[in-house]
Amino acid sequence: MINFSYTIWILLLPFLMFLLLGLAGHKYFPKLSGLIGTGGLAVITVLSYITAFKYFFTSEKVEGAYQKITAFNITWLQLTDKLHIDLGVLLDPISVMMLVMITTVSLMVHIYSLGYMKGEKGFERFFAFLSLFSFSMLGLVLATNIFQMYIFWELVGVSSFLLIGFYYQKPSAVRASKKAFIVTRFADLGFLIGILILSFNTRTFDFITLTDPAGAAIAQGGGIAFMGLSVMTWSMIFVFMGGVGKSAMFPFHIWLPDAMEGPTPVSALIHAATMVVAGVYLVARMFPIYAFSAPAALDVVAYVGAFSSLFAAVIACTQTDIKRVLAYSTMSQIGYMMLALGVSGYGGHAGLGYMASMFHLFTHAMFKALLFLGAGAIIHAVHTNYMTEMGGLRKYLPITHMTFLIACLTIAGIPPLSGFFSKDEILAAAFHNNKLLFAVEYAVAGLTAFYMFRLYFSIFWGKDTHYHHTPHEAPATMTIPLIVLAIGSVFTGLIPFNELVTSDGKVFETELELIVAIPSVLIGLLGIGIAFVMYRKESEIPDKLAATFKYGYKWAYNKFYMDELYLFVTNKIIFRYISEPVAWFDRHIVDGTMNAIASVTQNVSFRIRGFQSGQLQKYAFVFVTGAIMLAILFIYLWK
Amino acid sequence: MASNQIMFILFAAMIIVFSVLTVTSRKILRAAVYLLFVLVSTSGLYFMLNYQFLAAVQLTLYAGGIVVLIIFSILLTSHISQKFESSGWKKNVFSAIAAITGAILSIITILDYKFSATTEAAKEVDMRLIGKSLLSVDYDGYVLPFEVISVLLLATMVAAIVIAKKSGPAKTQSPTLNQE
Amino acid sequence: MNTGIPIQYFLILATIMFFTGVYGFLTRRNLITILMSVELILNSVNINFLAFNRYLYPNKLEGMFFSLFVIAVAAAEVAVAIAIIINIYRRFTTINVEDVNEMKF
Amino acid sequence: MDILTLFVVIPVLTITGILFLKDTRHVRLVSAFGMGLQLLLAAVLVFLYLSARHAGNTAEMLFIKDYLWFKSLNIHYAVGVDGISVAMIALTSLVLFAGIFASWEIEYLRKEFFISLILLSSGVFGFFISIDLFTMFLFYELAVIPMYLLIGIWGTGPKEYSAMKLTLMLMGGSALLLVGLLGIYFNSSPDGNLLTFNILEISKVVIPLPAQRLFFPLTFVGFGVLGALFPFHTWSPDGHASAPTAVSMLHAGVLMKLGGYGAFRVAIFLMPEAASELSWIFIILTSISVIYGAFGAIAQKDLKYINAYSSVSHCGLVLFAVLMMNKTAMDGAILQMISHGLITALFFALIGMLYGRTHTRMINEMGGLMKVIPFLSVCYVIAGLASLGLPGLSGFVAEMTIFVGAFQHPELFYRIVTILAVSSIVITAVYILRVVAILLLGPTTNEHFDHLTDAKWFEKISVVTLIGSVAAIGLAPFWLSTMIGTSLQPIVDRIIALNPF
Amino acid sequence: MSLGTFLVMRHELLLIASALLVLMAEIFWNPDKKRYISLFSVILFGVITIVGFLPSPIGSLFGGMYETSGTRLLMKNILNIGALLVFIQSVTWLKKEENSEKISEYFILLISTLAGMNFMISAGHFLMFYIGIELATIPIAALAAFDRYKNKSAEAGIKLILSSALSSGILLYGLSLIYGTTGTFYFNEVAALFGNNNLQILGFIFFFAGMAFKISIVPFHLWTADVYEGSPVNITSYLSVISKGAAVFILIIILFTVFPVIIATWQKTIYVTAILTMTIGNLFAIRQQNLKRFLAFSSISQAGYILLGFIGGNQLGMASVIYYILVYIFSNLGAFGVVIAISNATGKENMDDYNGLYHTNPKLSLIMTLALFSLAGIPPVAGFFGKFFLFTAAAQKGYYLLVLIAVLNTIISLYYYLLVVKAMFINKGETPIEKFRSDFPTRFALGICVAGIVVTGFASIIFEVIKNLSFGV
Repeated sequence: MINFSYTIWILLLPFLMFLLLGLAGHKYFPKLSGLIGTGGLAVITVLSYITAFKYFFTSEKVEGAYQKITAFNITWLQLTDKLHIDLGVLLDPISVMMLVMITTVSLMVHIYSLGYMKGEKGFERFFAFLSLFSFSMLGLVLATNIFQMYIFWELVGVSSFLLIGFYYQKPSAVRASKKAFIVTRFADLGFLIGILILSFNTRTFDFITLTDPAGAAIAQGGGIAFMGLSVMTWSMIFVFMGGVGKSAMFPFHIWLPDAMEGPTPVSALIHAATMVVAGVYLVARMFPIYAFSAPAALDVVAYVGAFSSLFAAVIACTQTDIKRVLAYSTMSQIGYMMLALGVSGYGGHAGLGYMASMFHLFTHAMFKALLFLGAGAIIHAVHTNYMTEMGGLRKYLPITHMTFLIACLTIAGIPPLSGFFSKDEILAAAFHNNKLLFAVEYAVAGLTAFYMFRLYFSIFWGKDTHYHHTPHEAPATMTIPLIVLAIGSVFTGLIPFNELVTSDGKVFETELELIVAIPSVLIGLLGIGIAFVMYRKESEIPDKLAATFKYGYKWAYNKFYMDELYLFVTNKIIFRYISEPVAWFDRHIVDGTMNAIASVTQNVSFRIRGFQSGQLQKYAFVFVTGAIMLAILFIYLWK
Repeated sequence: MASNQIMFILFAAMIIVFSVLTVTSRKILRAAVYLLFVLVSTSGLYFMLNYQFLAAVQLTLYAGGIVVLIIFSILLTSHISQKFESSGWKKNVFSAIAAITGAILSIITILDYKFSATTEAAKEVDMRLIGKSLLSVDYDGYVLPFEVISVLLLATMVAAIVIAKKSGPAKTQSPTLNQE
Repeated sequence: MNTGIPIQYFLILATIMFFTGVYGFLTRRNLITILMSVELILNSVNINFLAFNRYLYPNKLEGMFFSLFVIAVAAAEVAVAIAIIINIYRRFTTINVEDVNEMKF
Repeated sequence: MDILTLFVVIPVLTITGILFLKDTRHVRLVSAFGMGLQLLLAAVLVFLYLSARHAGNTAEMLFIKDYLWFKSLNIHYAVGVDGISVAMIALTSLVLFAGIFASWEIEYLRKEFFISLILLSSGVFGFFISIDLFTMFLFYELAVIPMYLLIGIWGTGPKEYSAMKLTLMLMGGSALLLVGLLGIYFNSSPDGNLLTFNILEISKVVIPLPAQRLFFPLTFVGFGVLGALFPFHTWSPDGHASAPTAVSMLHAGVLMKLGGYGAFRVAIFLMPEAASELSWIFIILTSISVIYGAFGAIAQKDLKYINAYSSVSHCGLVLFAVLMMNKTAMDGAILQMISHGLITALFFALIGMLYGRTHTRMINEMGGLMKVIPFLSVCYVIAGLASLGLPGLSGFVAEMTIFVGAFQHPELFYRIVTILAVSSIVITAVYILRVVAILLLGPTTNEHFDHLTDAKWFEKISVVTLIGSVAAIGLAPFWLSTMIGTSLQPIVDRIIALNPF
Repeated sequence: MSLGTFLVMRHELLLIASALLVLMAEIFWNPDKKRYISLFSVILFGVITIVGFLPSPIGSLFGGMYETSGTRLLMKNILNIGALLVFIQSVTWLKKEENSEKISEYFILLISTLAGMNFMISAGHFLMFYIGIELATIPIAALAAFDRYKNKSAEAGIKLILSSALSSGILLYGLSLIYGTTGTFYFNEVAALFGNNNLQILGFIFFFAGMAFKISIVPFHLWTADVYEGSPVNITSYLSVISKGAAVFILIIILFTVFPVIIATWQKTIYVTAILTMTIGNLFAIRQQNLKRFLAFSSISQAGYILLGFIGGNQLGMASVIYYILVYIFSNLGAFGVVIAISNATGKENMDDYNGLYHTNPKLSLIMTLALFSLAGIPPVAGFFGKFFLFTAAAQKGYYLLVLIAVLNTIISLYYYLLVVKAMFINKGETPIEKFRSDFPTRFALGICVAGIVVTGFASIIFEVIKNLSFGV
């Protein structure tokens, strides 16, 4: 057995860095904090790679399956006799895979930020938050139990909140951060309820126990039925709700586009590569339970994923803010991953979807981070987010241009880039399980190619825009990460995921299914072609099209009015129709009652003052009648 | 009808009639005189009940002392012939209701009760017995109240002095004796 | 000597007198007449004491002595009351009870 | 002198010391010294307690001292602590310590202010160390009454109205409580032994069920008023809003905990059967408190009102958990008391400091403070995050323990209600973030704010003490939870023995 | 009369003797020495108070007409303490020019009323009781009218004397019925012969009404406020504390020893009147501006609480009543002491005048606060213990509802007590009472009150002594 206990440092280091930078950075080394943060993360990255290497290549397999290794575990809080929240490190294929992915992207983003954020006010704060985020995200993926995951789940939420609102003087950023936090918080409520129900039924939080296909948790089946579905299904649906929120699936996706108000490196790291896929990771983590105890919940996962990917792709076609396009694209791609999980089975080839999902998660992280960082470089150069104000940038930003193109091709699923392989596996999995979903995803693949190249052409080709000052290529700290990630995007498709990351930890055979692969490549090319026609040069076709599908375009452009719906719910329903009435009720009814008691007392006091009239004879009258009344009462009435 | 019954009815009638007159007469001096009649009739009842000593005390102290005191004070504070207005009918009616209710309640309750006399022999009330009892320190002796009442009377005297005594200059309100 | 007159007659007489006094207390406007009503009340009580003593408990003289002391106390009470009434007259120039109400509520 | 009585004696000595001071400038130094000593003593107590437990002392209460006071009624001055009271004492010392520093700049009648404040605290300490219902009640009222002067004299806004309302409502609660306590007393010995007020002795007998049915609601509501039980919570918003900083801190932070602590230690512990029989009524009321308080907070515009409603919500959770009557939920309730005590004290301290600078508490009149006074703002954000249950800070630990515990209730009704209560965490997030966003973030809205100064040293002491404690509990809840849990065991055992589910 | 008799009756005899001594002094001293009469009286009375505490034989005298026991001695001693405080508080007031001629009368009257109360408490016979009660009332009426030049004082006097005449008339009527049905006035014989028939209950109710008048129990209380307001403050405090206390003492003795047979009836009576008394007293007190009147209504509601100690007819009840009266003496005299001090210094008696008092006279304000808190039953002062024991006594017999009503009433009372506190501490006075320094007697008396308020509660020995001397039905 290999000793993995050093992996706890993967968690501890970023936390310590956060404390260091957060508490002392501002005062003592504001300039150095970037380097310290980046250096720290480099160490972590190295540790992660070592771990991954050791885990995948030197650790023993049992019956050909990768084992789940609890590298470190302490009881943090004992709740009941059986339920206790532990903090620890769990190593299994997906967590190690995530470890590698996160540290890689994170390191790139750190390096990139050294350049991107240079001179910004709050430089050290930025790196402190990044460290906090790294800590949280790593804690999330390494969680040994579902409650630890929830803890770090909340922490990533908060780091995301802090980073989105990094420019805290910008009202839109503040709004966005608030929105992100509250929407995900609402989703997390579901997660928490799911945990409660799950733990009530299974009496454990521990992943290993929970997801052991032969374990008690799964063996006991779905539990009693409640409103037509088994309790287990309910709990898994609730848990999935957390994932929906964090991964910006419909209907909790609305925070993601707004989250682009944060600094671009943050968007790349958190809102493209790592945090947003936490939902996928969550489902993957709980996958055996979904597969065995709550298949209905798994269907929900699939349909939500599919719908979200389509929905987002349609919207992405109409947006002009490049970061927003990328955000919708992210949502769409995560929809893919969800769908893949949703159509997957457990073990062997049935688990193709699972593998595909993880595969796509990995590749997507690379190319989406690349896209965002590229976008960052562009924005850095031209100081605008809107592609309508860009054009012809290929001349000014050659490196960015090349890497961006690679990323676009990757996401469009053009072989032999990595996106092709992972997306192909997903389509294959869908094809085998659910033709309807396959059709949807097939369409989405085309849409993806279209809007990505719409973006690409609008930025780098298109009209020759006049800029205030000539855009220039970003510094090396920013371009090197682009290049590294581009390399990653190209080659990660070659990693044999079917041998490393599978639903049951065992190797299974996959092959390129041409019946799926060829049409998908074709539709990708078709999308690129249309985009080429429409956006290669300035043309009126897009406007015409928009005019033709007036209402459809308008709805899509306005994101199907989801924001307005939410605004309506929050402002009108919660604020106007619940909170204010509650406050009114409290002031006037509850408090009013208390005040009324007081004023009635006062009033009675005033009314009865006539008894004390100052007239001796009235006093005597009361005296006499009082005595007589008492006598009558106690002699004749109440003896 | 025996003579004592007639006497009782006579006294009772006088007491009731003059009592009512006392509390209703609109001339104050007349009221005082009616009160005197009531007190005298009462002493008549005492005689009937064979409490001659008490009847005498009643006549001297009450009829002689208190009524005179009252008449003096009337003379000091009112015009003799002054007729004062009767009080408001509301007050009269309610007071009457209260008084009548009380009376009915008491009478009903009294009539309801079976009185039983003691079986011990009656004591003759002669002056010697009264004197002995009044100075006796034993059971059924009244020396202590007798002494205490003297303190009471002393205190009353002092009290009357306190009220009447002029002392120090008037500060807040000047005396406003009506010198008509 | 009091055969033929049940004790109840005395008691009823005293009760009527008592409540006449109460009525007077409640209605008379002149402080002195109120005082006279008090005398009626006390007298009626004395009648009660004496009737009880004579009819029911003639073996002791408690009722009689009580009456005696009531008379003495009544005298004391009247003395002080009249002193105060005269003082009232000086202060208010009236002894109408309804006017003596500077303090109320 | 035993160590527990010292907790009452030190405040009294401090008050005496202040009384004899000629120079009012030294008042706060003496207060700080006295309360620092108290904090130290609390630390010593925690240490002594833990080492005694470690040494294997398994008695229900430790450091018991018992002096017969009123022999004929068998009233004792009896003190003793278990893990729960130790925790509460530590909380009180912390908040008080911070409170002294938060009111460093009181000018008007400074001497009187500190005297009242410390007097109040001596009531609180006395309450927590008492194991005799009589002394407990005595200290309870002692803690309530200085509030009137503190709010009435040093408060702001409609302070006289608020002070009166607060005092009368709390005394109303204690009126019910008094009847309840007398009922317990006269039923404390069904087999004809000496009647007693001693909690431990009463817990050895079973109060007859009809008596429990009568006196449990009285006792529970009596304490509940102080614990802001719906619909008896309305003293809280006005009271907190009008109170000066340290008083709000101490009141919301500690005094409201007297309610939860009492409800648990007296009402439920001594009358578990009626508690379990009637708990559904109070569960409904408390869940209303939880949700309603949170919604109420959303609509408020005054910072203190927001916090007051939030306290209603969070303290509602305490009573809610207590009523679930299992170990985990109760453990959570105690943790929540401590956590909320610290957090809300922190909030009120910060609000007071902001108010001292901006002279307003209306959120819509403020904005962009983060830029001008970063230290305070960051602390406010931390307080907010703690309040909405961010892991790593104490709120999370407490709430999760409550939710998990409450969800273990065997009856479906209770679990469904738990889910309702859980949903409050979202509403909490809404109002906290709303405030943070409006108040601290965004551009500065008022040019007067551009010249505000950040926290002074004494303010920093106050705030850092509290934040440190919040974080300490949040990061390492295990020892605290265990300390409470061990002490809960006999209580829960008794409850379960009398109420086999 | 033997020495033993003297010792048994020492309270009353000493009081009468001292009244006579003061009278002698008034008559025989030179006018220039008369200013020492106050001092002389107070010292004399101080000696009596101390002598009262010395151990002495107890027993029954005059064939049972005079009875004394540990309980009754205790009651007398408590009254003595209170009266002593009132005496000391009066000294400053008596120095005023308009009172200078009546100092000795003042003391004679007060001492004789106190003697009357002592006789009343020691009564073993209704005649003694009646004479005692009259001796305790009639001179006070004169004292109420003491301020010769104040309309209100005269009005107070007449209201007191006439009301009390009516009430003693009704009481006497009740007594006559009791006599008629039992044939005796001796307490122990009445107790033995008492039945449960209507006429006796009627007699009892009338008797109770007469007593209730003295304690100012609703609906027999209406004279209270006017008389308290009109009388000189010292007399008001005497009335509210000593007179009331004495009446409470004798009522509880009579109820427990003479009327145990009809306990059910008087419990019901007390139940009804207690609720009325507390509530009405409180409701009226809320609106009062004049502090004397305010304290009058407060004392009415206090009487209501005291009735809670009666209702159980238990030993604890009697103990708590006696204890409460002790506490009440200190508390109320503390409050009145402050009112007196301020009234003497400035003539102000209204609540508005007290605005901002704390800033000019902090010590007086603190004493007032302490006294009011004690009246309201706030720990840790004695009033809390007093109330607690009263409620405990009622609860012991299962009167939980009554206790609940009572404690809810204490909230109303807390409200108006706090109004005074508010005036002193919170309100800003436009023309605050100026800073002044009271003379020694006032400070001394207030000091004793404060000590009493603080110590009586904590020193459990006091309650234990009282408890041991008490008895139940």
